[in-house]
Amino acid sequence: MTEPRIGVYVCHCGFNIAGTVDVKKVAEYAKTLPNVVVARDYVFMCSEPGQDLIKQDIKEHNLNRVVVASCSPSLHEVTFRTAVAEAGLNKYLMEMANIREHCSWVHHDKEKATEKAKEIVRMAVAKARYLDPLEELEVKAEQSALVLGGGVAGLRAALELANYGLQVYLVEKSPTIGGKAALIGYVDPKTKGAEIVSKMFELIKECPRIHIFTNSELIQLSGFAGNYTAKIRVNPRYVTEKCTLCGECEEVCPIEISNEYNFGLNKRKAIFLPFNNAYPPYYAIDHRVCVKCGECEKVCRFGAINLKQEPKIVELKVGALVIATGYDPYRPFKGEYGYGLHESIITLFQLARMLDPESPTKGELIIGGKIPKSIAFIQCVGSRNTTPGAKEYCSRMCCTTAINNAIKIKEKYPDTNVYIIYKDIMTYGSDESLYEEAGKKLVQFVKFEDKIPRVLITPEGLFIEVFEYTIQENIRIPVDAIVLSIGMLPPRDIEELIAVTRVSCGGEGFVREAHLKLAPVEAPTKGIFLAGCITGPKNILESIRMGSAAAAKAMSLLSKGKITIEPMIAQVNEEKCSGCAICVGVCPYSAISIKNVNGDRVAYVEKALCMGCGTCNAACPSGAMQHLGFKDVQLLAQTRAVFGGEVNV
Amino acid sequence: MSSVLIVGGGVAGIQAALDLAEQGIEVYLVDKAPSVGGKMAYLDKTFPTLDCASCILAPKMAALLRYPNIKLIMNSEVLEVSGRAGNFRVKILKKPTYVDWSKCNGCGVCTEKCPTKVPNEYNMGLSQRRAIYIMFPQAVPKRAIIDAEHCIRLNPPPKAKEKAKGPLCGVCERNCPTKAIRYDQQPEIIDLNVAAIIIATGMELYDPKNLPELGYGKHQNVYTNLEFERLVSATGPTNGEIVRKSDGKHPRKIAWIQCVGSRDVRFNHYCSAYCCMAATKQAILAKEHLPNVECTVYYMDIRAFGKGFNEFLERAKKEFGVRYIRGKVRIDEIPESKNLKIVYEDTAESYLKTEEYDMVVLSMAVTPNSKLSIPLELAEGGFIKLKNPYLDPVSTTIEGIFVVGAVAGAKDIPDSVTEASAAAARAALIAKRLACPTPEVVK
Amino acid sequence: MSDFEPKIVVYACNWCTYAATDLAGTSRMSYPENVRIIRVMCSGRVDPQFVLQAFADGADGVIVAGCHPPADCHYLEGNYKAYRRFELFRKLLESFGIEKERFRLEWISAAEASRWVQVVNEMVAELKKLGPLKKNLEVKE
Amino acid sequence: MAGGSEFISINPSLNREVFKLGGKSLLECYQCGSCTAVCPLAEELNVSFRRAIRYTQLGVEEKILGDISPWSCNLHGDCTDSCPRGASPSEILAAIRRYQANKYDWTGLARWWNNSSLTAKILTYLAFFAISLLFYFGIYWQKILQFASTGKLVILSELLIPVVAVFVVALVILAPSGYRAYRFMIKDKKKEVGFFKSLKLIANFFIKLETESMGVPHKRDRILEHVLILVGLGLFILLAIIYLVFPKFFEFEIISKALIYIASLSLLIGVGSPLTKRLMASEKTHWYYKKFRHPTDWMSLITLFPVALMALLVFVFYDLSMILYAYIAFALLLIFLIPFLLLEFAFGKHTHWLYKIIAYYVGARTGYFRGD
Repeated sequence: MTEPRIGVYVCHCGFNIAGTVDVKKVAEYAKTLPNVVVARDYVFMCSEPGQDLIKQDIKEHNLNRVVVASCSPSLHEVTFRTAVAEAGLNKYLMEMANIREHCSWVHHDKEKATEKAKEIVRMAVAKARYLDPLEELEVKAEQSALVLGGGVAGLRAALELANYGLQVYLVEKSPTIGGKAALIGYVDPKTKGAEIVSKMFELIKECPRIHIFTNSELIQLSGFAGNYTAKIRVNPRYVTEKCTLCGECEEVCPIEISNEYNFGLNKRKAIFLPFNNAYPPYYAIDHRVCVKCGECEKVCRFGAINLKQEPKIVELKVGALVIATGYDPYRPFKGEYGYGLHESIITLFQLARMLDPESPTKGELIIGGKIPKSIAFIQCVGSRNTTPGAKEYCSRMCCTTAINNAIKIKEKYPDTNVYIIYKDIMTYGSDESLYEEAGKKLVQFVKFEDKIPRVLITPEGLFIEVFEYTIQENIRIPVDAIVLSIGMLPPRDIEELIAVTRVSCGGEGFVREAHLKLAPVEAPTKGIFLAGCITGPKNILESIRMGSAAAAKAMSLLSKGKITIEPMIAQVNEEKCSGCAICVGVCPYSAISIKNVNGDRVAYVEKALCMGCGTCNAACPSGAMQHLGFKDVQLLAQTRAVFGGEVNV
Repeated sequence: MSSVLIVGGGVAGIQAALDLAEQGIEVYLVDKAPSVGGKMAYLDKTFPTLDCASCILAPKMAALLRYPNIKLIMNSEVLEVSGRAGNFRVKILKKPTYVDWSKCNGCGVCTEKCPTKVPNEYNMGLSQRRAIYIMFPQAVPKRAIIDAEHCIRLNPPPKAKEKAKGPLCGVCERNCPTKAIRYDQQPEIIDLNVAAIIIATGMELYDPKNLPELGYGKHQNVYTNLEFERLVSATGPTNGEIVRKSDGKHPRKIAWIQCVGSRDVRFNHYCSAYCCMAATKQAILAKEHLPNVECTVYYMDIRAFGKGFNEFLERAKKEFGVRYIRGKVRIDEIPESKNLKIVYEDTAESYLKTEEYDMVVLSMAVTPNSKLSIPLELAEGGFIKLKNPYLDPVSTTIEGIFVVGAVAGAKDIPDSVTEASAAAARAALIAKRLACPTPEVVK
Repeated sequence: MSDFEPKIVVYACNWCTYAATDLAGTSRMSYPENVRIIRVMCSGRVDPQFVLQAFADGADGVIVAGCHPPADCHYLEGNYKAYRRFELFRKLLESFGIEKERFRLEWISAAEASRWVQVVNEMVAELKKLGPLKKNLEVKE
Repeated sequence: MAGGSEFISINPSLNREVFKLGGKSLLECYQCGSCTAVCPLAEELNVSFRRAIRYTQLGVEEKILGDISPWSCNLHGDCTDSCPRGASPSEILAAIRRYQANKYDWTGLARWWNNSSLTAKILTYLAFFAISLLFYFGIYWQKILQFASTGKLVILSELLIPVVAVFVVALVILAPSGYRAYRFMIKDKKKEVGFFKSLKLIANFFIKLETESMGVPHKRDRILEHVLILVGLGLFILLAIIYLVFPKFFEFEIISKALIYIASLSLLIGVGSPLTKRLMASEKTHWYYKKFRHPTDWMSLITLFPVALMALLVFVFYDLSMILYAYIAFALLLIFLIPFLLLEFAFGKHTHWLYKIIAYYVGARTGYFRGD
């Protein structure tokens, strides 16, 4: 082992670190540490000049280890590794000391923070001494992608990836693609959601490389970026392509449940067509409620129904996964603003669906059996914790959708009084022109602040009591119908998604991106990309844009045909290994097997399968198994360095 | 494999360039400034996570230099574009920097020696720079440039011109260790042939002088939010010290005025989307720098609509004690103390109030840099019009030309970065001849 | 005992707890300086010998923290291995006469920054009550 | 200021009526308060124009009727220049004033008069004019000829009797409306300022008001027009009183003629200039004349203009010694005066001077005037 010559670089990060930690003192202290040849500090280590400091020092002082004391590795480990590699040093001979998130940002006592920063640097230097050069592995990348979720974001990602020439497998849980955008009537005063989705269907039909699996879900994902194997369970549709949409089966079906494709405005049978131009364009049987009485099979003249279909499992080799499973609308509990206690209290999604010409009411505003003379939207239902079950975040889209539909109502029924009872109107960007137009179309805006409005259901009719913020008076507004502008929640089955794909959730329950600005469309795990409302509420335009962006990122990963994998995997020291095979049982990816090398049993790690968790290293009694980058000697050195001790190798 | 032209080197332009380069496509990145970075380079911190702007921007700028297939064309403008998608002929005017950038290594010796001092635009005029300067310490490419207008050698003041016999000054030429100064450098025309173009020219702040009742320019202690950002930034003119222009003291009370030039039929109808959270962020930064400062935000609707925004707002209210008052204001100056008297109606109490502040920050509207030599259709508000927002959310009305970032619509950094990747996806298709430019399938 | 500052070594798994400690930083939460965080890829990587080494060197407390069972672990079951290992290890510690409050095995997800701060505060408070490690180390029969 | 616990009911159709009364951009206002912030009066008067507009938007009837802020608006127009929504608050406040005047009027005829269209108003005006024309010339024609023959201008008290009667009728109509207005405005407000102090407050409020707006050209023109009307009407009323109390004053021909000339000329210009500006509505005239063209605005000028004209013609003809014409002009003056008094004075826009004074009085007495 050549003598370690370590360079330590302490970053000010503007004020973030230098504001609390005395970076000059930390740099001086670092110089006193054994094997440290040069120690500097600079205002932004991650900037071009900062990286140049490292490169020049590596050349001038022929450093063979670099320690960067700055922010968390999750931000700039890649940046500094690449800088070190450009100066000719193996990129894994760089160790980061997190003196920002773990020190200057969380401690305010300048004295103690500086002492702690010194110790964190000492720990990093201790580990750096034992870092060894590692070579990245390259693996062939599958030229295909799996898109989870058939909403507008998923469709856009699928189209984009198909344009690149990849094979795209689109997996959608419900019997039709199109997601919620197809159901929401007017997305803006001129365009209907269904129009957008049908145009996308046409583009998809023409594309041979997109394979659609409806009624299906991803049940297992294994492998790594560039080489995933995905197991899809395709639930039976019980209706084949022969279906001519004649609808006779629907009449005879005895089962009737609330139709989620009209957000509960009307009922549907167990055998049903989700909406008029659904794709794939034929009926489906809801396997959860169908009692298999066989009536539909009997009455179908075209023999399109086959009740004996079984769920089948499909295995796909894909290079990347795009998660676009969208959101679920907030479900107000019974009694929340009177919901469920009066038939004239509906949700925003039901209203938006109602105004769609293809809705059960053919676009007419019929609530509680009549066209309301005055209708009120209550905003922030389920968002910005205005109600007990609500979340703290703003769902971003309810204001614009409510105003869109309010304008539509005023255009169709000019003498209806329309109120929007709001906390803050969130028509950001160019949507502000909608807010203006609503004013011109005589929509009334009533503001509340902390005291949330109350709905009174009285024999004389519905009333809303609001403490009107701008006149600080309790007013009582007589209304015939109330629309609850419900927000967006993470999808109810997000637990299964996490269990299968290993993504993690942020504080709000939506899936967490690797970094909000550095990598907004990538999950922390390499090869998994995110699009649409799965990472948080968005409008249709932003979801579609995110679909394209996710495709672009997936293409950057797969375009070179091969993937470099991080070499932080397990490595066997064959002399020490006694072949006890404890590690074989411990490995979750069964990447370890026992081979005999000239006579004795020795453990063998399959490089491509090992994901680098290091559990085998901890279980190995003899220390033969070492997790590269987190070897025992490295972690012990770091542990001892906490108290200034040394590791004797 | 043909190449792609990106006009504008802000965070969106850089992200698009990196995504394209990652796919092996050749990228020309044109920017009118001497360094990439755009408006984000001015920022100290970004909302809602408060990580420092250069921690996000600097590595991306550094990454630009790592790809051999990214060519930076700085200090230049697009003169003319002709041809069609897949084969655009582009004429670019490269304005002279009067420094040979192949020789200059950004050592900065000349920037210390140059005698002429000029207000530094990077610090919004709050500090001085020399006639020969490097835009900001972390600039990429880190090269010096001579500001011809103020350099007494290139543009000698009339009086001195007659008296002088030969050329004046020349201090920078003498001191340059690599002899990189070229006083005689002429503008050049660069002709490029590209498959697709991505417009990422970003935005400028709306001129606050259009709102006389707020007194920008008349009252000394009224700042725009970008000026305040420079004040609070560690690399700013005062190294992060928040001081008043009039007397250099720390302010005790600061007010932020929202919707200045936005949501106003007299100026811009649109809402600029970023300013409510930017003001909240600046209020928190002010509290961090001056713990006992009082921060107040005058707003119409606080728009905290993005991921993590509402928690950020609640934190500002509860943890940092930032006060939010709903009401539009008028600003008068108190002559002796140069403090500012804000006259407003607190719409909660329907009562006209006046309150005195040491410093007022105006959250300015954005105006898109959409006056380009390319004949693109503009939407309402001067943003570049999207051909079909829902089917192709990054394409302009001209096939093969895409638009991203603030010039397509007021948005914040995460949305601009996402849009940039989306545009990179579309542009890469044309560059790789994978698909003939997607014809509009359905009329 | 009042000015005694316990030193705590923390082994944090990269995907969940380390992300939570970062989130505590970006959310500008504040907690005592006593902790020193060592990053490992998974809580399953933490070898009991590290914990013993830490105590031997004078650590007053050690925390091993990973992702929530049943399904959060990035490597499917690393946290189960850690859970199995350290339940046994706890008994070993008692035989060394080290109070069981000095060792904690915690599950902290990437979003639970406040949980991380709470664990640190609790641990520091308990250790301040217990006092430094060296003093009462007799070998129990 | 904060509302009590009980709930105020709202009348959703209230804002529809205000639309008809000329407040068409009422619901475009999104309650930003910039009108109150930039208004030169608001600081002085401690009123919120925004809240008055809000009451009207929502239809909080019981509050809007007692609100004095619409009456304190002097149409400077700063708010309209600075309104971010282009909702022109001054126009809305004018509509709210018309709505309030309709409600103050106990007979209910004001509502009919103010809401009717311009043609309906002109027709009713002409009808009244025709009636008083026939009445006068029917009864007094002989007397006029007889006086004309004397070659001297003797202002016949008989001719005045019908006008005085109509004036009394108008007062009888107006007085209770004024009292109702006072009751609404004073409701749940306490009188904190003494009577004389409040008069002083009103006085120096006016002085500050005039001096402030003198600086700004378009404001100055409107203030001057108003002053001319006040001078004209004031002098006429004064002369009428003098005539009744001390007729001999008119022997001093020079002074009385000068006074009459001044009165009629100032009234003529005071009414004529806004009328012509509205009719021309050229590019350079201030938006006020282009915006304030509600039928009630027109009628308040149309009904007064002929009165001023005739008053001038009486003495012009007299000086030109065309006595018969002088008398005819005098008769026409009275004939024009009757429909003005009955329609405009009792129900129309001219009631605003009464309600304005009441509003200022209530404002001063209940501490709305800061007066520092």
